[in-house]
This record gives sequence, structure tokens and C-alpha cells, in this order.
Amino acid sequence: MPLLCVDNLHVRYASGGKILRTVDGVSLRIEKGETVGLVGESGCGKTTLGRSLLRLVPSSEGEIRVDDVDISRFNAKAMRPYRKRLQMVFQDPGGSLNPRQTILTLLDTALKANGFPSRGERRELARDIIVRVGLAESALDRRPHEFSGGQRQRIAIARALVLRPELIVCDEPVSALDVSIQAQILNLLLRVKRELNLSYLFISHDLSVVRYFCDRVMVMYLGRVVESADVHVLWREPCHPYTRALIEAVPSTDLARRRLGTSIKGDLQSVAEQPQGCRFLSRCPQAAERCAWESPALRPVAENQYVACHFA
Amino acid sequence: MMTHIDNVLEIRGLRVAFGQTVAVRGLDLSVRSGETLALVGESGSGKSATALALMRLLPQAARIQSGQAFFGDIDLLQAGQAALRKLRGKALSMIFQEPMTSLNPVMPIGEQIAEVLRQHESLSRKQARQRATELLDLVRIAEPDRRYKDYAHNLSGGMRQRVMIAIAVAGNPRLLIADEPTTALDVTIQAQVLDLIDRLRRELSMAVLLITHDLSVVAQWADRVAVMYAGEIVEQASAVKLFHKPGAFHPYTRGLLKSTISDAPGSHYRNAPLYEIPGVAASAVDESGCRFAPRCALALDSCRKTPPLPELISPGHLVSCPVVQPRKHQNSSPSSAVTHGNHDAFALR
Amino acid sequence: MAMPVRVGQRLAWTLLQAIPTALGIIILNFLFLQLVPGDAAEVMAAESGSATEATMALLRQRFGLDQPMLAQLLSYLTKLAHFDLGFSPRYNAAVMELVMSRLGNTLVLMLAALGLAFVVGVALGAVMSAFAGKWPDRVLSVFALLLYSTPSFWVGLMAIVFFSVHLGWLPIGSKETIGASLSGLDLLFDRLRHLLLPAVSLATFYVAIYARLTRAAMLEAGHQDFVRTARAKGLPAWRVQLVHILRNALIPITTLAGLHFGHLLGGAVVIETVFEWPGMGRLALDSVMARDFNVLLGILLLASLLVIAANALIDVLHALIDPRIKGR
Amino acid sequence: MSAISIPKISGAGRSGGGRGFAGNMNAVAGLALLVFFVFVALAADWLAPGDPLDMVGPALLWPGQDAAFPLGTDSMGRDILAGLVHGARASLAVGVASTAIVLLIGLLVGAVGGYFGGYIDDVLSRLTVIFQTMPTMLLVIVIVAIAGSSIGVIALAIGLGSWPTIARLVRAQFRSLRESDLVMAARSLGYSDTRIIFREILPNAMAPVVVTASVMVATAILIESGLSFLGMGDPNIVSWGMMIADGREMLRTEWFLTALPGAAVSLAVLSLNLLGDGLNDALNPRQST
Amino acid sequence: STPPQGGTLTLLLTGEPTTLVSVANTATPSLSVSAKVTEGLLKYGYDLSPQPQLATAWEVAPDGKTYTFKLRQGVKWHDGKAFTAEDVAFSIGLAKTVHPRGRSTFANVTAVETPDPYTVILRLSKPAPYLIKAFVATETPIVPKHIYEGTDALGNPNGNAPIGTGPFKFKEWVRGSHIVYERNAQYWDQPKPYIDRLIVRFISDPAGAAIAFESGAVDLGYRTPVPLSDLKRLQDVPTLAFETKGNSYSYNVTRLEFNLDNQYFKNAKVRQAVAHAIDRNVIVKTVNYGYGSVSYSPIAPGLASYHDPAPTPYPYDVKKANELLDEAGYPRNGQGTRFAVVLDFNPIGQDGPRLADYLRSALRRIGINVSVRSQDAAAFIKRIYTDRDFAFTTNGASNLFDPTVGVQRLYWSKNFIKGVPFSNGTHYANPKVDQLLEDAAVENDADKRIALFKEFQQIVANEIPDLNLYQPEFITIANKRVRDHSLTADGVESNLADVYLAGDK
Ligand SMILES: Nc1ncnc2c1ncn2[C@@H]1O[C@H](COP(=O)(O)OP(=O)(O)OP(=O)(O)O)[C@@H](O)[C@H]1O
Ligand SMILES: Nc1ncnc2c1ncn2[C@@H]1O[C@H](COP(=O)(O)OP(=O)(O)OP(=O)(O)O)[C@@H](O)[C@H]1O
Ligand SMILES: [Mg+2]
Ligand SMILES: [Mg+2]
Ligand code: NI
Repeated sequence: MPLLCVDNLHVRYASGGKILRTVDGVSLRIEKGETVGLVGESGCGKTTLGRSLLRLVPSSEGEIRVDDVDISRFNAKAMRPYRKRLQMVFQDPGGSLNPRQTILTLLDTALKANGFPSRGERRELARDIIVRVGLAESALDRRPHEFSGGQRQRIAIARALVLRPELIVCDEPVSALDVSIQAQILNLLLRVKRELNLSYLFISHDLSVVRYFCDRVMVMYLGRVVESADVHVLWREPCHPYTRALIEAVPSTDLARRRLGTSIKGDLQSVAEQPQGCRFLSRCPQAAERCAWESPALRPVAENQYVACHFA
Repeated sequence: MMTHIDNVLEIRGLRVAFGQTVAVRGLDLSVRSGETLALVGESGSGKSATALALMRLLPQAARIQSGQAFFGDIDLLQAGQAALRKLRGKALSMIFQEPMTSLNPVMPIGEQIAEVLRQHESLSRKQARQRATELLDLVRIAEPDRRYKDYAHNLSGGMRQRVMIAIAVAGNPRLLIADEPTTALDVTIQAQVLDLIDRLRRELSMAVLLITHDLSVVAQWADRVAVMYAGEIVEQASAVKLFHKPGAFHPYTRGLLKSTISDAPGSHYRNAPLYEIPGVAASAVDESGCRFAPRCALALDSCRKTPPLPELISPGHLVSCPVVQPRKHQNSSPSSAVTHGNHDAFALR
Repeated sequence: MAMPVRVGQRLAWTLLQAIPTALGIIILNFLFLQLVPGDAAEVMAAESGSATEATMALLRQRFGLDQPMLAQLLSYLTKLAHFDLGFSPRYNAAVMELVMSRLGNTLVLMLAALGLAFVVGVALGAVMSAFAGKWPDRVLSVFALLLYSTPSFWVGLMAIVFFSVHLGWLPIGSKETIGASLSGLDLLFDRLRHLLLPAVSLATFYVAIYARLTRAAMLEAGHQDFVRTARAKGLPAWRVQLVHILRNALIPITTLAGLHFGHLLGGAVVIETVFEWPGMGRLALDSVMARDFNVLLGILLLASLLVIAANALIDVLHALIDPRIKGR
Repeated sequence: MSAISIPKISGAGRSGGGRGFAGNMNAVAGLALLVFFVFVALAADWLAPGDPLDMVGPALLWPGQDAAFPLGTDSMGRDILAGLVHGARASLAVGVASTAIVLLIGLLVGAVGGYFGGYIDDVLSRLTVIFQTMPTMLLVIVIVAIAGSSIGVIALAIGLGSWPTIARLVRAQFRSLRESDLVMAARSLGYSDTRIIFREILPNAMAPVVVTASVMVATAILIESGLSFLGMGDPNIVSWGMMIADGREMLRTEWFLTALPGAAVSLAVLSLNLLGDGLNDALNPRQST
Repeated sequence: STPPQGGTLTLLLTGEPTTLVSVANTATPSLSVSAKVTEGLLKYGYDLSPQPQLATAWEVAPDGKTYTFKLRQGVKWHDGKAFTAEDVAFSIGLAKTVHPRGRSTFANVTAVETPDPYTVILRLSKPAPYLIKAFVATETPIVPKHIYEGTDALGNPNGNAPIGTGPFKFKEWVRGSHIVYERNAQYWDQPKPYIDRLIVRFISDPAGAAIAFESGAVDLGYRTPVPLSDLKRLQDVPTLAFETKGNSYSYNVTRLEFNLDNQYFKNAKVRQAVAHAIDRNVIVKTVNYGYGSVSYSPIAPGLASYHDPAPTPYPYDVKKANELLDEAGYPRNGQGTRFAVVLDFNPIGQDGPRLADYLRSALRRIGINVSVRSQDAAAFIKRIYTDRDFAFTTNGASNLFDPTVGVQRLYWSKNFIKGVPFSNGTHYANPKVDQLLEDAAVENDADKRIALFKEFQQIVANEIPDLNLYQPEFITIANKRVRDHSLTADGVESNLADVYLAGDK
């Protein structure tokens, strides 16, 4: 039984009188101990999807099953026990930490709200976790702004970890950080994953990071999953034209692969303008007439590889 | 003093401070005409401060403490406002990092292009409009006539950045400074934008100072690379030298390259953890010795006392590190061996 | 969407939204006013200096005060549904007529004050922001704060003493030379002369606000990226200030101008008293004192509609200044 | 004339010289002035013992004319210095009390509406609009007519007339903060709504509120003086507004009767505004590193 | 020589009238304008002696029960209709039903007869010695029957645009601003009126009024239209003239009224103590800037024949006051306070707050801690006369044209009526006083009547249900070019037919 199983999830925003179908029928599953990557262009709905899994934004349709229990319509009270199990790490290392609280308070509050009544125990857990993410114990008495970006991200990770979750949704946890610090955070995430047998939903727009970090990858385009495959498979044989373009566009330090100036045409669209057919239509090099009116469904093309394209 | 005949820009000893914080400390750099010079370094190393100092657009809190920057026969750092106004947007232009906010939200984009034209060429309103439409076409914006009246919010990030490019190249600049022009954009759009800049560079024969923190971008689009650490250039070389052979010399550059996730097949977490540069970025206040020394595995006692001087280790390859100078190690072992050994040493930590 | 359609839709939407607000205002105020001690009959009797039981009963009946409270409210709302604001037995006149005779004067005063405050304030603010941190900024800042902190009636009284009495340049009180029977340009000029002092007195406070606001908004806008772009284009400083910064700064300033309408109307009570300006503010004060609640309710209703209309106007203005705003 | 919130003066300080609160000369001057006024208000009984409304001397003495009354006496022979000193207490009390009421209502309405949104927000917004469209001064006058002109009622009335400004501000803050990572994180940790509102959002939303509130104290002082001008002040308490109102009849001859309390109002309002500007700079997140 | 013709006179009012005819409303602003258009049967000299206006002759029967008026002939209403006895009879009937005090003034009138178009006869059940003074234009206005008959008199449009027989015709009323009257060229008393146009401006802020006088924006105002404090300065303004005559139709007495139901003030000793604590001379001098005269009696000194000038038995004596309070059982506590009471002041008029301030100050000296309550007129009236929720109050009452009309209402126990303003607010009840007042009301013999009133004054001076303090002096201010504005008892309130502008073209 997968840890998390999402079926045909829809999230809609009302914006400027229009309904944005930001997440439009996404299904996914995450096994215990698995790291699933979610890539896609800016604004395609990655964050929204990640948040809706944790019921931080309401979904309008679809199921979110944890251990086969559908939590998608639970109220705040019923969600309580699940909050502990599903945690989140945000992109902005500082933004999710209350600037007015010390690190100890931050951790302590999280523990207290999740049923750790003993003060001594909470302190112990906080101390333990802060060391575990590679910070000194003295960090507990300081406030977020006294730390560097990388350290703040460690604190955010510590706060997610202190509740011993089973799944952490990591929303671009390293995008705001420098390469040198990026390596530190990724190494940290990997270490705790091994230690605690965690699952990750790892959201990123950086394909190299996803490739390094994930077991399985899902590629999103304008609210839909267009391809989903094992990470090695995807790089070896990308099937969707968008996935291909994406992988091609990744710059490389390898001078041999220096590009010759052929980039994919067209600009990124917003979810506001959703064509009837395939959403990639306007930028697709192999678009055909059929693509204009028939929206392709996600279908298996190989073992563990699913693609939403008529021509894959 | 005049610039070297081949150089569009020559910076000497540029020093910029924000109050107590010294953001740029004695930077020497020259940009040759027609080339793309990449300025790389981690966040806060002073890249933007350098660029803004050249444009003389630093925030009020900042102060240029010393240095010269010759652009032709004009020292940009000394030039008066009138002279600057003549240069900016004409011979010297700049694209900023944030395409979302760099355009005036309440002015049609076409007019924003036309504005710079009317400022520098004495064009009539109509001619300016004509030219602006052509520029929109040049940066590959479809239906330029219609788009002329659009506002920034009608455009996607990539299109906005292209409009910025149109504004920047409107005056046929000799030097285009591009400060992280694509960090806010997607890889596919990033490729489009950088390709466009590259094409315009060739067509308009301008030089580009490309500021970025992404080494792979450098490898893809730059001719030459200058690596900055804590307000100083620590290494300068052609892209070929740095990424190919003989490779980077400065321990910081090497650390950077190493911690960048490789795109070689087989780079996956199950195979090896990532390399980390130990320690945290240097604080901008203390100022003795090599700025990288606290994080450097090779650091000698002397490194902490005397600041290293840049040395030419091969034609066009400058390194500011006395320890890794290849000739110093020539007697004992070939430089490549040294580097390998060091890699292992780093890995052990 | 074409601009006129956008504007039209916006107005229609605002009007629709105004109905529940106006109804809320009426009902809330009606109930609220029930708490006020004393009634219109008592006031009239008190003013007359004497009364008998019979005259009191007569007066109460005329004011409808002999009816139960809910019946009064219901009959008021029924009348309102027929666009009738009721009748004031005190003035022996329809409330609509009373209020309308004052509305124009109040509007003129308010618009003049607001316009003056806006123009002067924005100009001052622009100067302040251009010299931010330097001495012209400091001097003007303190000046603005002084304007802000000086009670308007004090300014008004002082202005009368100085300009009207000492110098004899400007007339005192009222909105025109009474009984002069002027016409055409002379009338206009006469009215402007009468308008000047009240408008200036009412404006001072807002001049200060707009100046500070403009300064802040322009500095805020000045720190935005697009301003750096404009400088990087080699544009002259004045062009950057006026074309790029000011236009963007106007958006938050106009928002506040809309909100000020309600405040101005309140402030007008005092200024109208000082300058004997025959406006709604005075009438409102008088009707509170006289417990003539039909009139007061009418004024409150009209005032709120005015504020709502002003805000709708500001919205339209926004749509003109700021292309990002779309009609809803 | 309630406080017109001066939104986002964040730019103001950045160029205003030094960084941070202490570096800002204006703010320090404002604080010093305010501390002085507060001191005077608190020590009023000690500085000028006795009832300031008492007729203690000959009427209409000019300042300096009689050493016993250094600032002169008014038309009833009351000591102006004593009036000013005790007036500081009344004026500041009205300012502070009404602002406290404004904060109480404004924070509650704004926070609940902004945080929960939806139906509750619609109702509260409508209520806010209703109060906002009513001319503040008129509302204050009506409330004073209902409950009489005692200082408490006046403060309450000014508070009731001015809260929409804060409510709107708080609502806007809450609406934007409720979508922030900060709140998302809190929700993902299973925090209760009350905890999120009071512990996570409120402290981070307070900066502009504090600034506006300091300006509001100033405006309340002005409204009180306007009210006194219209003859609706509390007759048992000396306030600066009342002194101005009393003195205005003699504006032409004994101008010091209005000028002295007028200057006091201006200085107090000035100090609060300077302080507000300073707070704005100090609390502005962009300002602090 | 005859006065010059022409010019515009601007009259200042401190409040705006609600109606322009004082048929059912006797608020001061209405009184100020009413007579300009709507005249009365008689006018009165300073000593309230009757003089002809619409009536040319009048006769009161010796038994005081029949009044016969001969009317002026050839008088026309402004709409051209002829003025007749029918109009007078109708107007008196109207006064009896809708006028605030007409019901009591004309209570004894049982019939109004009009034997011919120019004769009116009033028949009374009992003598009413004050009645002959009640026919002034403002008190009993003669309105056109043809306009009022069959209508609701209070809502009649004539109130907003009056038609009368007076020297001025109504032209326009700009609400909130001013009223314009034009000269009535067909006025029965040619060549009056002398001025072409009369403008009435409303300036409610007294300081603003002072400025308006100085600058010449207004010409004439009465009942002290400027701040008392400013009068001294204005007296130095060369263009202004001051007049105190022409106020005898309505003398006021400012009083301190006790609520005799109040736990403290029902005790005569406490009232006496309060009386001893008050120095009326200081009040006149400081509170009222010297404009007024001390009065211990409710009948104003101005009504010289009735006024009792005897000094109060409770003169200013703080020591005595303290002793009385000790005796009354109210010793001082630690703070030196005996008890605390709230003082309400009548907000109508200028002197209320200042008098209250004085009283607070004065009573504090004898250990009574007074806090002043400020409220507007409506709240005040309700508190005093309807709710009776007060301890004591400063109040003013007009003597009107006769003590029976203006003074009796304040002391007569039968006039203790809740809800009726300016009735017996103290709740004073003394059968002897009731008797004296009732007798005086029907006493036809002038001397006897005076004696009755004197006795009444002595009783209330001793029992002090209220403390009469002073008669404020009303000042009329005029630009020096304005002449003959206050020739009658009602001064500026009269029809102003005699006014002319000297030196004006
Ligand atoms: N609260 C909201 N209300 C309305 N629209 C929203 C809201 N949040 C997000 N959106 C819209 O939904 C779309 C998807 O947003 P989302 O943040 O999920 O994208 P993303 O894939 O995470 O992008 P990025 O890479 O930039 O983080 C965007 O077009 C965005 O404008
Ligand atoms: N307005 C400012 N006030 C004070 N210090 C500043 C300011 N702007 C930049 N700095 C400091 O100057 C140094 C250099 O900043 P700069 O913006 O040039 O870095 P950068 O290399 O462009 O970084 P990034 O990659 O993040 O853009 C940093 O240490 C930064 O903290
Ligand atoms: Mg996102
Ligand atoms: Mg930068
Ligand atoms: Ni206000």
C-alpha cells in the first residue's frame, strides 16, 4: 500500500473573475521511502499541488488517501493526526519561520501543538533535532534572522523533522540557495531520509537537482502531469516533447555539449489561458491537428513510464 | 589613461562599500570588445555592486571608495551626470535580474523602448515608434505592432526580459551589462534569452558582461570567466581553460565546480554524496589575508596574513592563490596530481 | 475590454453594492438615533421658551413621534423605497429639498478643498521626495507636520482675521455676496473669492497628508526596479521623477483621496461653522441639535452615497492610471 | 478627521539620514517631546497643584504680567499654565484611550475578516464600509449627544468613529499574510486558528498598525479640540481643545489664550507624528538589514 | 426733516429661523424676522405702553372683561387682498390653539366678535390685566385668514414665504445663508419704510459675528450677538454704535434652580448655604463681563414697577455657608468635601458654561464638589422637565411682557407638569404663593396687583426654591449709519419701518 495516493485532484483559484484550473486532474502515488520529483515551469502549479496534498489549499475535486483513508474532506480536527505525518519545507528559507520567535520556541510550539505535553521531553527533542541537522545547540536561543539562508533552511527542515513525519513535501528547498549551500542541504535531506526512512515529494524546477535527488520524476505542464517515469528512464528516453525540450535546455558545464542556439520556441503560458486540446500545443514542435481538440490522457508507454502525448 | 585598444572597459581597483560593509574590494577587470565576459560568484560576492558601480546606479547607501573604470576615454566612476546620461542607454546599457519588476507597469512597453530612442537619437515621435517596433521584432516578439501598446503585465517573464533587451540594445551599445538576466526564468526560456543576447552580441558587435552564479550558464555562453569571491576576483580565464584544460586552479573555483551537480550520467544520490565547500561565506567586514582562507583546506599560515596577488599562470589565466600556483609544485608532482590529492582531502572531511 | 465598457460595468457594480450599504447605514443609524435623549418636540418647545401640554402633544404628533419606533422605521423605509427622504416639520419642508439645497455648496467646498489639497500636497510631496534627506525636505516636512497638527478651525479663524479683517482682501462668510445679484463672470469671481478661505482652511490638513503620502509613495516607487531601468536608459532626472515615479505613486495616493471624502464631510462641519458656509455639515449639526432625525438620516444617507460615488470615481481613475486593474 | 493612515512610508526613512530608530534625529526629537508631554501629564498635580478650573486670579492677565501666573490667566481668571499642564493629561488621555478603542475594534474586525475571509469577511467589510462612509465628526457628535460630553464618552466616540482605518489596514495585512509561507507552515504544523492569528500573524502585522496608531493619537487630540470648538467638550476637565475654544472669542486681543494651547496641540501632534515616522523606519522590515 | 430713503440693511441673527411667522413658534430667530412682514394690533413704548399699529384705537372696559379694537382702514395684504376684522379674529383664534403660550394668554377670552370689518371685540370670562400687553406683532401676529383658513397652520407654506401687512415683502430664503426682504411700496404708513431692502444673515459663531460687524458685512444685531468678551474691543471700533434700549418686551433673569426633590437641596439649610456662597457681583462682573444687573428676584429689575429690589436675606458669606452646611449634617470629609452633586447648565445662550464654571469654583469653597454636565438643549430639557434627573441647574427664563405670563409658570404648583419645558422645574409648592399668583392674574387694580407680586417675591426670596442671580443686559450693535432701529419695547424685533440709513445715498 502506498503511503500517499492522490486521485484526479483538482484545485481551482478564482482570480480576476476567471477560474484558474491550477491543478487539473493530477494523480500520483508515493511509496514509503520513495523520493518523487515534481518538475515543471514556473506557474504550472507545482506549489499548489504540493500544498493541496497537505490540505493547505482546498481541492475542489479528487481524493487524497493516506493509508487508504481519504483525507481530502477532513476538517481541522480530523486532520490533526495527519499533520504530524505529512510535513512541508518551503522554498524561501526565511519566510516560513516566525521572525519574532527563537528557534527553541519555534520547535517547542510545533511539538506542543502536536501532542507532546511534557516540557522536558520537548526540550530534549528540540535539542536532538537541531544537532541532527548540523547546527550547534546554541542555535536554539537565537532568532531566524541571525542565521544564513542555508542555516535557516536547516531550521525549517528541523521543524518538519521534529514531528517524525513520514512524508515531507519539499517545495523548491534549494532554489534560493547557492550551489555550495545547495549541496549541504541536499546531503542533509538524504541523510535524514536514510535515517528515518522518509518519503519526499521534491518540487523543483532545476532538472539537474531532480535527476540527482529523486527516484521517480513527474513533469508538469500547466496544471497537468505530462510525463512520469523513473528518473534514469526519463533522462535516457524522454517521451513527451516538453520533457525533451526541458532536458535539452539544461545548460551544462561540459563544453562539449555547448549549445548552438536552438531553443524551444514560444513563451510560457499561464493557467489562465487554457486551450481546449493539448496544453502544450502552442509550443509543440510536432503538434498536429488532433492536438488542438483532443486533450491527451496520461498513458503508460513503458514500464513505470507514463506520457500524455498522442505521439509518444 | 586610456583603455587598451582592444578593451571596451577597464576597471582598476574598484572598491565599493555599504557603510562598514565592503562589497567590492579592489577589483581589476577588463572587458574586450565583442566578447562575453562572465562574472561568477556566490550570492553577496559583489557582482551586482560592481555592475551598478559601473552604471553609477548604486543605491544611496553605497559609496564608491576608489578605483577607475575607463570606458573609452571616460572614467565612468568620475563622469558627471550629464556625461553619464549621454552614455547610459546608448553606448553602455544594462539588463537587470528581475524581468517582472524592471519595466514600468503603467507605461506601454513600446513607449518604454521609444523613450530611450527619443532620448538619445533625435527621432520624431513617429520615427521612434517605428524603430521601437523594429526592435520588438528584433528580439522576436510576435506581432510587434500590437504588442507595442501592451503593458508589462500582459507579457510573460521571458517576453519582458526580451523587452528589456530591446531597450538595452536600442542605442547600439558597445557594452551590455546583464546582471543575472535569467535567474528568475525557466530553463527553456533562459536558453531563449541567452541565445538572443548572444546573437545580438554578434550582430551588433557589442561586448557583454554577463553576471551569473550559475557555472553551467557560463560554460554555455561565455568566452571568458572571472570568478568573484567576497568582493575580489580570485580567478580569471577563458571558458575553455576553466572548464576544460587545464581546469580551475583556485580552491574556491574548484569547490564551486565540484559542488555543482554534474550532468554526467550516473550522478545520482545512490552513487555519491555531493561535495560541500566547508564553512560559511566570508563576512564582509574582516579584511586580512586571503578571504577564502577560513574555508580553504590548502590554506597556509601566510594565507591568513597577506592577501594573495593575482598571478598569470598561463596566457589569459590569472589566479589569486599562492598555494596552487602550478610552477611552485612542479618539482614535486604535476599539478593535476596535487589537485586530485586535494579532492580526496576535501572528500574526507 | 474597451475602456467605456469597463468603466460602465464598474459603476454599475459599485451602485449595486451601494444598496445594502446604504440600507445598513439607514437602519443602523435609525436605531442608533433612538438612543439620543430628547426629541424634536422638546427642542422646539425649548426654543420657544414656553409651552403647554397641549402644544407638546401637537408637536409630537406632527413629528410622528407618537408612533411606535418600528412603525416609524417601517414608514421611513417605505418612503425611501419611493425615493422620498421624508418631511421635516421643523423646517416645514421636504428633506430632499432641504438637503439638495445644501448639497451643491458642500460639494463645491469639498471638491475645492480636496482638489487644492491634492495639487498642493502632491507638488510639495514631489519636491520633498526629490530632495529627500536634504534641507528642503526637512523644512517642508516640518511645515507639513505643522499643517497637519494645527486645528482647522484655528487656521480658519486666523485666516479670517488676517485676510478679511486686517487686509480686507477677502469677504467674510457665506458663499457669495448676499443680495449683490451678480451674474456671469462677476458671479463666478465673487463665489471664488468667498470659496477661497474656507477651502484653504479645510485643505490644510489634507495638504499635509498628501504631501507626506506623496513623498512616501514616491520614495517607495523610486526604489522599484523600473526606476533603475529608467535611469539606466539615460533619462534626465525630472523625467524619471515625473513620468516614471510620480505616475506610479499616484495610485496609492488616489486610493486615499477616496477615503478622505467621508472625513472631509466631517471636517466640513467645523469649517462650515467658522465660515457660515451654507453646507450639509452645518445642517447635519443643526439637525442633531434639533433632533430632526429625518433630516439627519437623509444627510447621512446622501453622505454615504457621496462617499461611495467618490470611491467609484477613484476606481475609474485607477483604471485609467493603472492598466493592471481590470473592470470586475 | 480620523487618522488617515500614512501607509508604507517605508521609503521615508531610508533616505532620512541614519539607519534604524536611534539614528533618526526626527524620531528622537519626537520621542523626547512626547516623553516631556507624558511627564507633564503625569506630574500635573505636582506641577500645578489644585483644580485648574478654579478661578484663582484676576481675569485676562497677560503672560509675564504677574509672576504668580507666568502664562497669564483666562477670562475667568484661571491659570493658563495650570490649564496647559492639566490639559496635557486630558488631551493625551483622550488620544490614548480612543486609540486603544480603535485598536481593540480594528484589530478584532480586521483580523477576523482578513483571516477567515468568506461570509464573515463580507459582513465585517460591509460594517467597516458603513462606519467609514459616515462622516467621523458627525458620528462623534451624535454619540456625544447620546451619552453626554464626558471625557470617557468623547474618547469612546472618537474610537467608534475611527476604527475602520485600522480595521482595513489589519485586514489587508491578514489577507496577505494568511497566504504567506509563515501561515502555511503554521497550518501544516496543525496550529489552531487562534494560535495562528495571535501568535503567528498578529506580531508580524503590527508594524504599520503601530505607526498608524501613533498618528491616530494625534488625530484624536485634534478631533477633541474640534468638538470643544463646537461646544461639546467635557466641562469638568481642562483640555487644550477647550482652552482654544474658550479663547477664540478673544482671538483679536488676548491671542495668547488660543496661541498657547494651540501651540501645545501642534507640538503634541508633531511629536506623535515624528515618533510615528520614526517607528515606521524602525519597524520597516526592509529597513532592518 | 424726513429721513433719507433707500439702502440695504443687513440684519444679523445668531441662529436660523425655522419658520418666518411666529404664529406657532416663538424661538428667537423666528421672532426676529416675523414682524417685518407680519404685524400686530399694537406696538409698545419702552415702558410697555400700547401704541397703534394695525389697531388705531383700543379700549379696555373698567371691569377688564371687554377689549374693543378699532382697526386701521385701507391696509392691504401683500397679495393685494384687504385687511379686515375677520383676519384679526381668525388670528386670535389661531393664537389660542397653536401658539406655545397663546392657550394660557388667551385662556380667559371666551369670544371674539367682529361687529364690522374694522372693529374687533374680545369678551373675557375673567379680567386678564396682562392681556393688553400681548398684542405685539411677534406675540400675536395677525395673519391673512384667506391663506390659513382650513389649513394646518403649522405646515402652512406661509411660514416659509410669508404674506403680511408689514413694511417688508418677503423675497427669498436661502436656507443656511440668508433671507431677503424688499420694501413694501404699498405700506400703509408712507413714506415708511425708508430702506429698500432688508437682508437677514445667519452667523452662528459669535466670534464670526464680531468680525462681520467690524468689517461692515452686517449692520445690525441685537441681544448681544457677539461674544461678551469682545464687546469692549468693539466699542473702540469707530463705525459701531451700541444700544441697550428696546429690550423691555422680554427681560431675562438668570437663575440657579434647585431640584427640590433632590436629597440635598430639599434641605433649606443647604440651599441657604449655597446662597451664601455665591457672590452675584462677581458673577455679573466676571462671568458676564459686567453686562447685567444683580437681581434677587425672579421679576427682572427691568419690570421696575413689579420688581422687588430688597436684598436677599442670604448675602455672600462663606463662613455662614459653611456653618449652615455643618448644621445641616454635611461635615467635610478628609478631602474637605461635604458631598458631590452634578450641575446641569442650560446650553441656550452664552453664559451657561461660564456660570457653571463659576459655581463649581464657588461651591468648592464650601465643600460641595460640583461636576458640570454639558448637553445640548434637547437633552437638557428632557433631563430637567421630563426625566427630572438633576440636582440643580443654571437656567434662564424670560419675564416676557408680564410676571403672570413669564414668572408665574416657574412657581405655581399647578404648573409642575412633567414633559413641559420651562414649567415649574424646581417642583416648588406653596399654597400661599399659588394664591398670590392666581389673584394677581385676575387683579384689575394695578396697585393691588403690584402688592400681590411684592408679597410673592418676599416669600420666594426667603424660601429660595431657586436663586435668582442677575438680569443680563442685552446689547444691540449697529453700524453708526443705522438709525432709529430700537424705538419700541421690542426694538429690533419690531417691523423696522422707522429705520433709515444716514449718509447712505
Ligand atoms: N492564491 C492564489 N490565488 C489565485 N491564483 C493563484 C494563487 N496561488 C497561485 N495562483 C496561480 O496558480 C498558478 C500556479 O501557481 P503555483 O504557485 O502553484 O506554481 P508553481 O508551479 O509552484 O510556480 P513556481 O515555480 O513559480 O513556484 C499560477 O498561475 C499562480 O498565478
Ligand atoms: N542596499 C544595501 N545595503 C547594505 N548592504 C548591501 C546593499 N546591497 C548589497 N549589500 C551588500 O553588498 C554585498 C554585495 O552585494 P551584491 O548585491 O553586489 O552581491 P551579488 O554578488 O550581486 O549577489 P546576488 O547573487 O545575490 O545578486 C553583499 O554583502 C550585500 O550584503
Ligand atoms: Mg512554486
Ligand atoms: Mg546581484
Ligand atoms: Ni476623520
